[in-house]
Amino acid sequence: MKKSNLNNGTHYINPYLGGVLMGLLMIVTIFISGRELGISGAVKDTVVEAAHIISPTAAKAHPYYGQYIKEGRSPMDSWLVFEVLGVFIGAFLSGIIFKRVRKPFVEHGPNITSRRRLLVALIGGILWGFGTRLGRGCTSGAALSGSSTFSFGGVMVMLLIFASAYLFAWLFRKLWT
Amino acid sequence: MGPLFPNGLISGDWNLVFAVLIGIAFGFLLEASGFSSSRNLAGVFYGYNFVVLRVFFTAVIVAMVGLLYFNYFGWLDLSKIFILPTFLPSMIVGGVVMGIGFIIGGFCPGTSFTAIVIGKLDALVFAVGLFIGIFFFAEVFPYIEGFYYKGNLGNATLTDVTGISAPWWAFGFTVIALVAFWVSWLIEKKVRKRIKDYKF
Amino acid sequence: MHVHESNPQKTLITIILFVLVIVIGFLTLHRPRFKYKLNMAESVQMLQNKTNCFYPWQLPDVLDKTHPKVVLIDIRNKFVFSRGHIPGAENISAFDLTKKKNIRHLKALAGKNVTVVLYGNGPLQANGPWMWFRMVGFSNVKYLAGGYGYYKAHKDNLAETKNDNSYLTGIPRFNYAVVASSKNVPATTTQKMKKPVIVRRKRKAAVAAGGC
Amino acid sequence: MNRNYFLLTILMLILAAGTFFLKKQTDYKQINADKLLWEIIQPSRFVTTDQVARMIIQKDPSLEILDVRSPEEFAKFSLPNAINIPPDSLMAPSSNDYFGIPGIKIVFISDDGIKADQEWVLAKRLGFKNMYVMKGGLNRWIETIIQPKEPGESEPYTAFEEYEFRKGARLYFTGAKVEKSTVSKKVKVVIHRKKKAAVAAGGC
Repeated sequence: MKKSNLNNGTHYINPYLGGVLMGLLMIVTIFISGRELGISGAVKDTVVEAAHIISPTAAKAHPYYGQYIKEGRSPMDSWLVFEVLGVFIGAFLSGIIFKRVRKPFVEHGPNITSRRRLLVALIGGILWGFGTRLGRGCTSGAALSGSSTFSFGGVMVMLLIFASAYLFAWLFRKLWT
Repeated sequence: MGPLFPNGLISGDWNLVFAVLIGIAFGFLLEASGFSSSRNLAGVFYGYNFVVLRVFFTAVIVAMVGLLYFNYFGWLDLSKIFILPTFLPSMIVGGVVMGIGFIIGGFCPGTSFTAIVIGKLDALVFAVGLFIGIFFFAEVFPYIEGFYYKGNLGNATLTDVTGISAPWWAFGFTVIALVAFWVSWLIEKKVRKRIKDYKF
Repeated sequence: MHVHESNPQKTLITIILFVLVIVIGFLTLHRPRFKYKLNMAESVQMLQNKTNCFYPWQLPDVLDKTHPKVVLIDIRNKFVFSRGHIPGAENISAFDLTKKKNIRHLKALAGKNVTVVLYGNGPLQANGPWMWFRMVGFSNVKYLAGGYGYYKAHKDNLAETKNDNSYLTGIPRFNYAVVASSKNVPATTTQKMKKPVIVRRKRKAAVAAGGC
Repeated sequence: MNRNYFLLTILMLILAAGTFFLKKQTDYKQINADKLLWEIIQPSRFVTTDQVARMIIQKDPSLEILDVRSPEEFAKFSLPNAINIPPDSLMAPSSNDYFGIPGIKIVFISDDGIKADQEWVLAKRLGFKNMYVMKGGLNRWIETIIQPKEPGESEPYTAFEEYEFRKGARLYFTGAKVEKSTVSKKVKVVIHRKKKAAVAAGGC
C-alpha cells in the first residue's frame, strides 16, 4: 500500500481522494464566500498594486489598471490575495508532511538542461500571464471553478486549455520525455 | 442559508479569514496530489501520468453534483454565487494561449505557487514570467481593449447558452470523467513501460 | 503499482460521508405546508383586479342572510372581537389563520364556492393576510373595504355608502404638492393655523381610478 | 485493479443521476408561504408617519423610502430622497438593487398604505429583509405632518409633545421658514445601490 503512489520517490495521496476533497472544498468556498477559488486574479492584484505604488496617477488613468483601483482601498486587499497566501502556507505544510521540501533545485525532463528548463518556464509563465487575463482566469479560477459552477466560459476555457496543450504536446515533447 | 458572505451572515473580515483557511486547504490538496511537479503535470499530455485529469475531473464532478444538491436543500443559493462571465473571442484566444503556456511551462499559476514553496526554481521563474505576462498584457491592453470586451455573453451558464438543464450537464460530465478515468488507466499502463527515469 | 491497483479506502470513506450529508439534506428538507399558486407576475396582476374586495354596501345582504354564500371572518384577536364585531362574523385571529382546523374550514368553504371576506380594524390589517390567501390559491377570499372601523361608523346607513369613496384605497386625498408647499402652511406657529384646511378632494371621475 | 474503484464509479454515477430527481427551482427565490404569513401578521412591520419624519429630519443614512405610486404622481410630489418603484417594476432587475442592502431600512409608501403594503408582501415573498410600511401613507402624512391638528385640552401630555414635533416637522418639510429647498424642489437623491461586489465579485 505504502509503495503504491510512489512518484519520484515521494508519496502522493490518491488523486481521486485529492479530487473529491477539492470538489468539497469548492462547495465550502462557494458556501462561505459565494465565489470560487482562483489564483491568477491575485497575481493581477499584485501587479496593479505595484503599478499603483510606482505611479499612482498613471495607474489610475490606465485603462486596465484603472478599473481595479478604488479610492481608499488597496488592490491587494482582495479575497484572492488572502487565498493565495493560504495556498503558500498549505503547500508548505504538505511539503513538510510528505517530506518534499528541499533546497532550491530545478526539476526538468531527461533531455534538457536546467538552464533550458528555466528559460521555457519563463516563457510559459509569460504566456500564462497573458492568457489568464484574456481568459478571465487560470486553471483554478476559470477552468476548475468555472466548470463546477456551470459557467459556459469556464467549460470553454477548460476544454481549450487541454485541447491546445494536447495539440502542441508533440512539438514540445523534447522538454518532457 | 448560503452563500454566507453575500447573504450578509459573515462580515468581510471573516470572509478574508476564511479565504486564508480555504487557501491553505487548496494549497495542501494541490501539493499533496502531486501538482507541485511539472513532470507530473505535463505527464497528462504525454500519457504517462494522468494525475491532473483525475484530480481535476473528480473535483469538477463532485462540486457540480454537490452544488445541485445543496441548492435543492436550500443550503446554497446558486443564483447568488459568482458565475464566470463569458467573452467569447478573448476567452478562446486566452484558452489557447494558456494551453501553449501549459505545455511549455509545465505549470499553471496555482501549481507553480505550490512548487515554489517546496523549493523548485523553475516554478519561481515561471511565477516571475506570470507577473511579466500580466504586466505585458496591461501594457498592450489599450490596443486590444475592443477585442477584450467583444462577444460578452454576461454571466452565462451552460444552461443559458445551450438550454440543456444543469443536471444533464452534471451527469454528462460525470459519465465522461468516469470513462476518462478508466481509459487513462489503460493508456498509462502502456506508456509507462517506455519511460525509464521517472518513477511512478 | 498503479493507483488503480491500490485500495482507495479514504476516497471511498470521503464519498460515503458526502453521500451521508446529502441523505441528511433529504431528511431535513422542510416541506412547506403551503405553496404559492400564483407566481410573482400573476400576483401583481391579481392586485389589479377590481373584484378583490367586498364593499360595505354589500354587507346588508349578508347580514340579512339573503346572501348565504358569504362568510365574514374577523381576523382581529379575541378580545377586540368580543368588544364589537359585524354580526355573524367568525373570529379567526390572524395568528391562528394557518391552524390546521382553520385551513380545513377555509378549504371546505372554498369547495362550496363560498366567498370568504376577511376584515380587520382598518383597511390595512386584512390586506396582508388576504393577499397571502390569494397567493396560496384561495381565490374565494376577499377583504372588506374600509375594515371594521368603516363599518362601525356607517352601521346604520350601509346601503348609502355605495356613493361614498372614503373606503376606497389608492387615492390621493390631497393634492400633495399644493398642500405641502410652503405657501399653504402658516409660516408662524401661532394659533392662526386653525383656519380651515383646504382639502382638495378629487372629483368622482378621478376616484373611480382608485382600487378597492 | 481494485474492486473499490467499481464501487466509487457506481456511487458517483448514482449521485449524478440523483440530480435529475431534484425538482426545478422557480425563477425567483421565494420564502416559504408559511413564513410569509408569519411575517405579514407582525405588527412591527408598520411605521408611523412621525417615525419616518423623524428619520428624515435626522438624516438617518439607513433610511430608504420606496414610493410605489405611479411615476406621474411621484413626479408631482414625493418625500425627500424617495425612490419610485411601482409594483410592476418590482421584479425588474434594476429595482432589485435597492433591496437587501445590509443596514438599510426600506420604508414603502403609497397614497394610503395599502399599495405599499401589497408591495411589501411581494418584496417579502422574494425574501428581502428590513422592510417597513408607512401606515396611512401620504394621506396621513399630510394629515399629521403637514396639517397637524392641535390636541384638545383633555388629551394627554404626549399628544402635545407629538404636536410640537409635528409643527417643527411641518416647517422642515414645507420649508415654510427654513431653507427653500426641501420638498418642492428636487433634492439630490442619494441612491444606495447594492454593491454588486458582494455577490458577483470573483474571477481568477
